[in-house]
Amino acid sequence: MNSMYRNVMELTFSSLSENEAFARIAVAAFISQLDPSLDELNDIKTVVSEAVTNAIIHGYEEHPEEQVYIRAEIQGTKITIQITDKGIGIDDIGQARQPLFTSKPELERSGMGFTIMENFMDEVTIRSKPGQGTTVLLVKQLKNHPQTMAN
Amino acid sequence: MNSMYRNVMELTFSSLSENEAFARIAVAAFISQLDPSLDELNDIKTVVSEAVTNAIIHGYEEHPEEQVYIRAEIQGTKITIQITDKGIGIDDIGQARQPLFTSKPELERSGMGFTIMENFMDEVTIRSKPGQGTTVLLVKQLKNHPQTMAN
Amino acid sequence: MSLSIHLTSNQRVLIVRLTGDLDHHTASDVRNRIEAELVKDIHTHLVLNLENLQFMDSSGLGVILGRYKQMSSKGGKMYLCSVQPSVFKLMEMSGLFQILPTYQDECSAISACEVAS
Amino acid sequence: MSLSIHLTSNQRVLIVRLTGDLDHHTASDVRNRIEAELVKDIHTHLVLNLENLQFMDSSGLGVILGRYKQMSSKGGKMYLCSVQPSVFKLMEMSGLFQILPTYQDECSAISACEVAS
Ligand SMILES: Nc1ncnc2c1ncn2[C@@H]1O[C@H](COP(=O)(O)OP(=O)(O)O)[C@@H](O)[C@H]1O
Ligand SMILES: Nc1ncnc2c1ncn2[C@@H]1O[C@H](COP(=O)(O)OP(=O)(O)O)[C@@H](O)[C@H]1O
Repeated sequence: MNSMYRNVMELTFSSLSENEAFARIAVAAFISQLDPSLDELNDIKTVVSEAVTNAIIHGYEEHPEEQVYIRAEIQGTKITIQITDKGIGIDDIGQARQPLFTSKPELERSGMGFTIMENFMDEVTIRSKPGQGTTVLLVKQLKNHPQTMAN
Repeated sequence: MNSMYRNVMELTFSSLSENEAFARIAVAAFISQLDPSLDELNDIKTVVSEAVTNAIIHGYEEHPEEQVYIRAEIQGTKITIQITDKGIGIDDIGQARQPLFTSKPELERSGMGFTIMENFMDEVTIRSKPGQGTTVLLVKQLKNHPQTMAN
Repeated sequence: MSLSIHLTSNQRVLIVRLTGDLDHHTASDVRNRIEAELVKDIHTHLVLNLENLQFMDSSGLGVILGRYKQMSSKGGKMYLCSVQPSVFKLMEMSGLFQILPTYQDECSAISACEVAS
Repeated sequence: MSLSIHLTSNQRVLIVRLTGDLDHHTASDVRNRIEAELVKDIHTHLVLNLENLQFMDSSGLGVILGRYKQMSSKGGKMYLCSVQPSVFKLMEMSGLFQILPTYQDECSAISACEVAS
């Protein structure tokens, strides 16, 4: 696989909590082509789970008729993942990024979602407008791994 | 889960053979919410693999800039999967459905793709127009399974 | 479906074994099952055995912290045990171990509860 | 990546062990690896060991049938062994066993080749 290699997928699904597992498995399956380490794969599953859960709980306040969008792109060994909702949006992005900040403590949210995304990915960009929705852009450069299976 | 339960996902991806595995794993992960048997899950993975491979090889003749579309819907325990390409289309659908018929014997195709889809699913509908593309509609009613894990 | 929750007891310690994925979708099950058991007022302490937990995100942190606050408010102890590497990484990163000790195995976690009683 | 191909020999029998998924993406690897070995003209027969094949679709049927035709045209035998239930179902449905016998294990398949020689 040379550095010009490019592969794109887009995913849209109902804003239902049962789709959180589906979304992270789908992105992990897409990324698997790059032969990531188990650690890298788990990091990606975790951040996708964080952003999709936020779209469902915060963006759409668990309204099942709404749609969550994911776009994932592979360029060489770089992965770019976008998670988008057309929900309520974020008023104060700086505050939202603070560790332990949550607007829904009554739902036992830990307020660690964005902190985890920042720790596990190389870049985290949040674009949001109140009343219009939120897009979280996640970028990670994978290490190159030797093939582990005899081939 | 009652019979009114409805969940939809849509997937678009580059017409690359490495996405065949991704597509069947993604659909299987989506369907997993219904707690299918291993046999049912394998049937679904197989038919998705058949239709996606056909879109890539026959529809797009392996042109990587093209896009394959999948739409999957769960209604109660019924699964509906649509696989679409905007490729060359099929001239003679009756001939295409014949066991062992293939237009690409030089690629060692077995001509069994549609036969397998028909055997593994309850309904297989092919809509195609030469020069415009092909949609394969697959429907399966899952059996209800007792939960296998103590819960 | 994606998380199986197994409850058992050792004297006054409620032991909860989780198998599968702990995310927002499954977190409420964990809370409900534990609360339904705790209202019976048989147990003073809680041990969460994560040996077979394959995946956890921050929704898992939330439900664990929620149970920790609940146990603490009644003067009980809560410990974790058998945390797998991927889940360990998330917990360490988020500082969970500063308030919630973790043990190698279920036995040690139960013993720690007994010492605390 | 998703299919690993292991080649080994037993006298004039080429043994190919497949681990993972055999689909259109991986089928050409199987064909190329086997052809690269057969041109050396060391082997007369072919045994395909599918014990660790997790998934196969009709592209797999195509590459297997292609190898069968190739072996037959040179008067060699080809046998399958250790086919798992899900792959077995696909092969049975498509009538593959009518031309290609399958054996319980690798040993029996190799012996069958020897008898045929
Ligand atoms: N998609 C979103 N739409 C609206 N608000 C969001 C979204 N994602 C995050 N937020 C806001 O940012 C806060 C912090 O998010 P996060 O760090 O993931 O913690 P948590 O989800 O535990 O609250 C949330 O409590 C919420 O107010
Ligand atoms: N998406 C498609 N676009 C164009 N032609 C198709 C498509 N799918 C199937 N076909 C035609 O139908 C034939 C039979 O398909 P199939 O039964 O899957 O066998 P195979 O893929 O092995 O050729 C193909 O050889 C091709 O001519």
